[in-house]
Amino acid sequence: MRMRLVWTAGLVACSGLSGSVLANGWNMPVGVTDVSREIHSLHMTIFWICVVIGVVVFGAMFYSLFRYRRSRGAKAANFHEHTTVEVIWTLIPILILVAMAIPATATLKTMYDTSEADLDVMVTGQQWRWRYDYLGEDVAFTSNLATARSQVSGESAKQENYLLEVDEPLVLPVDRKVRLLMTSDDVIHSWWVPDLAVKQDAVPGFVNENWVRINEPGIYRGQCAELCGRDHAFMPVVVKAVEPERFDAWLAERKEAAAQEAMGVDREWELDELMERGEQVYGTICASCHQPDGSGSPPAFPALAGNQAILDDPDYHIDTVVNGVSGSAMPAFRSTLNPVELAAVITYERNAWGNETGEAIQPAEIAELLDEQ
Amino acid sequence: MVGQRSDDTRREIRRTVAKTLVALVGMCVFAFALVPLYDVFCQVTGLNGKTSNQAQALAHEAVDQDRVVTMQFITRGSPGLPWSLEAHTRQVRVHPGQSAEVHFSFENLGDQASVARAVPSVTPSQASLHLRKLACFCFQNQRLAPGERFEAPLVFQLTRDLPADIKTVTLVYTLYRQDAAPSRGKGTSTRGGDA
Amino acid sequence: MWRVIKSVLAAFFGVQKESRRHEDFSRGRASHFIIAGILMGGVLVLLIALVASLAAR
Amino acid sequence: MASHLPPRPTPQQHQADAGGMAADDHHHGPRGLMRWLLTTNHKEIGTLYLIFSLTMFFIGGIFAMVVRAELFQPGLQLVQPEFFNQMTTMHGLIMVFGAVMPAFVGLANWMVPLQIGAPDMALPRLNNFSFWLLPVAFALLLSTLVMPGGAPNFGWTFYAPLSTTYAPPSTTFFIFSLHLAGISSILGAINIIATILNLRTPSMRMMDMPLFVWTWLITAFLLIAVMPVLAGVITMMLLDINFGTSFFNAAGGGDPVLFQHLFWFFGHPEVYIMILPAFGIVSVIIPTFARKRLFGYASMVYATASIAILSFLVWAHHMFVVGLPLVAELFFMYSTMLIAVPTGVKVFNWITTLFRGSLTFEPPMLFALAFVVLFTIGGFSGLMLAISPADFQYHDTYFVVAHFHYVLVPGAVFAIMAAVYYWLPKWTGHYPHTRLSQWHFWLSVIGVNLTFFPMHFAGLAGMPRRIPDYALQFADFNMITSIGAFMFGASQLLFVAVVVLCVRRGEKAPAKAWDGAEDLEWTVPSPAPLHTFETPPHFEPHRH
Repeated sequence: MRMRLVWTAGLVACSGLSGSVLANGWNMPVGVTDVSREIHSLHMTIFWICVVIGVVVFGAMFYSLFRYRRSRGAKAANFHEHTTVEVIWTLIPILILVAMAIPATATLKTMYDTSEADLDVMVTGQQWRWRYDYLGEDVAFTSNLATARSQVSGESAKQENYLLEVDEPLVLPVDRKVRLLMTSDDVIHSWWVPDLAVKQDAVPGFVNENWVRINEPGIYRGQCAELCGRDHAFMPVVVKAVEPERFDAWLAERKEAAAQEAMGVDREWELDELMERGEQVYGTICASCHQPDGSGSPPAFPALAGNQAILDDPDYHIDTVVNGVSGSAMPAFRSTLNPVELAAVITYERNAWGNETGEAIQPAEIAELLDEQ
Repeated sequence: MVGQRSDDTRREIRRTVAKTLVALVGMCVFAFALVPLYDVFCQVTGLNGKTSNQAQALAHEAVDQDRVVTMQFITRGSPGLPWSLEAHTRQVRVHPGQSAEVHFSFENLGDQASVARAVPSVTPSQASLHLRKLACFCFQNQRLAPGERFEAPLVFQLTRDLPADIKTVTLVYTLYRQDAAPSRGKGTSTRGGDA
Repeated sequence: MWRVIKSVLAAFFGVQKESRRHEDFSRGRASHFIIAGILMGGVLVLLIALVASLAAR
Repeated sequence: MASHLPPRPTPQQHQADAGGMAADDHHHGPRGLMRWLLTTNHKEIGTLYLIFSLTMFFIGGIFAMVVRAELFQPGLQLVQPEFFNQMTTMHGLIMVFGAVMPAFVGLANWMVPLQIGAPDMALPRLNNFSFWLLPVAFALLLSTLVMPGGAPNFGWTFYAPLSTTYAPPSTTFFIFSLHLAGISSILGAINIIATILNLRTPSMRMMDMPLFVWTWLITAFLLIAVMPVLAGVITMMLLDINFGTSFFNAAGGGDPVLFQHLFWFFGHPEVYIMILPAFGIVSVIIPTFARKRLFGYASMVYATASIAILSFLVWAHHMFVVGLPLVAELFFMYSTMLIAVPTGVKVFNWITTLFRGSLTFEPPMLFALAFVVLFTIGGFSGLMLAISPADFQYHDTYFVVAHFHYVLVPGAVFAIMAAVYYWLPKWTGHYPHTRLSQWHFWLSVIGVNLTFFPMHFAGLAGMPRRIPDYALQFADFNMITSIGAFMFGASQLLFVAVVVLCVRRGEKAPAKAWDGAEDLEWTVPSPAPLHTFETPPHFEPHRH
């Protein structure tokens, strides 16, 4: 008797908890695309099918547990086979599964139809950031975690979008079909935004595709879903969906800004200016491996503070940052950072944390190097 | 007790063990055979979007004037290789059955000679079955002296049996260094660089 | 032969009568069942592949 | 069968015997440590396996506790991400290869000869060797924790190229240790097959075997079929890492996705290797405490075979988002749905066995019943994961973590515990302490659900797996999960207490310790003497 009470209470508590939890937004999000809605409805359908089967099966089980206890004087019957019953309870699940497979197949076919996209975006996973190329538009940028390290370590309070905020989100137009091409520079990553129901692995050397047509403007957040090394938890995805007109304006603005930054290459930069810009770049790009204080985490990530190899030889330093180190965790930044950013971050590394070379590496120098090298 | 087994039993056991060992060896062979099998399977089904690494002959067939397919070209570099690879044409529109030629240029921006190869990948992956490359720089390694520039054509054809729902085919080339074998496995201590 | 096929089918289906099973194990040879099982496995693969490719149209 | 031979070997027979070191020698042979090192007795080796498995269960458990402690609240408090990744990886590897698999092998060593009326395993010296490979393998694996660059940190699924090009130097040792563990499993499987096929007491036919024996026979075949594939894939990794090949490296014409195909071709049958013997255990325990024959014995055997065959056809459902073509996606969705059917048949059969029985709830029964309920919940989430479009949302989230932990913890692990409680009287001659066992059961059940149920919600809400730090909206559920995990972890100390106590003292158990138990092991005294069934016992068929 006591046991039945415990079981019943447990069951009621569980179902009550799940009910309230599902109602409170702990379920899969409905999302903002037609596909995400379809997936959500598939999810809810199969969920309720499972609940119904569960109630029947567990109902029969707990009835037996209660009814046929020896302490209530139950005598064991002596049957052990019934082919008809067995065939029936094999056929019923098959029918349920077929019924489930039909809508699932339809949805899957929609998800695989990447044809006739209005915009192509190439998404490249890198340890540990995302790079977005608007194909054919000459707009490309990397998107880094924007949450301060002090929030991670607990030195400052965690803000609302802790670990789900980036310096530059992927901007996409609503009501247009966007094809997403996925690849990776190093290990396998997986680009995932729950509200868009897009999750696709980014495989080095191979290209995958997926697509999205967002119905409502807004900011949608997600994360890398495939274990990709140390900072797997720290490479979020943020998509900002805007009206098509605003998107076109944004794209034009980005092209303009890129041109502006290119202009900055030609002028002479002050050391302080470079240090300021460099600190910013270092914080988003380098600090995750080489640490905010330049101490690195040897042997994988060498210290930069007091590193004589780079301090004695500026060319070696520049080459390492620009071209990376083959077969190591050090990527080439020639295509992801512009000359101003490269010059600034190298200058910063040569003058921060007790490194006092006093040298300012000029953007023009880097630009020249990139051009001629 | 082991000691009291009859000869019959021992023979039976030996026979069973022999059979399982045969199965075991068979599975070991099968495990390694899976690698070429996978390649064959991919070539037959276009599973992973890999294209043939040998020049193929032009399929002589009438050009399908009613269909237009957009062929996109994307080029990517890789860390530690100071090369650039550029497609002169970002995309071309072709009819299935028609052959077309596009040009790419390689440039070694580094101060040392190096060897690399452009590794292709096609999406949607099924399109790789219908993409015939008559000439391609991707069939062999390229060696470039410091500062050397090299232009190379890609001649290709999308055959008419390309599934009707494919309207855009994207061909991505990723440059991979081939000479200095990456220091894989030698440990993290050799990785990381200095900046 | 037919008996073997029927038994293997039953195995795939997962339901079998006790009497049948007694028959299988007293009369059949294990190797027959294993070979038939592998063959039927192949048939099953082809069958699912067929359904999948039809559905993908 | 050698039923008519005298029980003691003559010296000549002894020498000629393939199994040379007859267990009888122990009375005069080495003592102390050497005795355990050299034993060829199936009961002693079974005990070694079980002790080893329990040790690994606690080591893997400590790693899980580190993971849960770090995830107790958002932010990085205790460990750095690198170490966190090593913990999740080692937890998975040790629990799968060091705890669950050896536990089942240990149970098979103890109980298969007893259940089929055999005097020992077919290949006793090989048996000793396959056990002693394991401590070597896992000492090697654990030693990577103190190597420069740390232990493997790429997840127990070790996807290339994270596990090749980008792996720590210790990866070579990891590969070697997995090779050793794999060889141990294969040798164990060969031994079990040879034992079951050749050493049954003459009057026991295949169709009379207890289901634990049946499921282990099928599991052993699965092991022989897939362990070589695992060995192959890690050998390819070794070549890629140390000898410049490019099996999984796109730069040299390889394909990282090939790794996943090969791994899961091994990995999915591996999942069934960890659950089929559990099915067998539950199918033995439920009829005992329902005092009624197992419903649909034949169907159970056939469903097990069916699951084993289908398990080779579903591997890519672990790879729905790697970019498979539509047809492949559909194929693996359909085949995965199909595998739910024989699994369902098993659950229905267990419940029908309970129906109109005469039930009592001793500790083994409690664990077996919890297995049926909680494994079924894991089956439901498995069914949801099979729906490929929905898997695009579930994949690599805590929903998946919840799913496979439901299948493996209250599934495989509870079945192992049920088996231990069920056979402890036979092993020790004492009943396990009832009160303590009940406490252990209830705390475990509550702990397990507190740990793994909230994971479903965290996953659905968007929490990826294998992350050391998470966004704030996942905080509440992670805290509940961590509390549950600590509770579950701590309550396993009770399990040790029960076992130790049971070895030393307790209510004396008769030969037939459970009144509804039918199989042959209950015809030998409790505790089972070192040597049993030296002459094949009489077996009454048609008891199933």
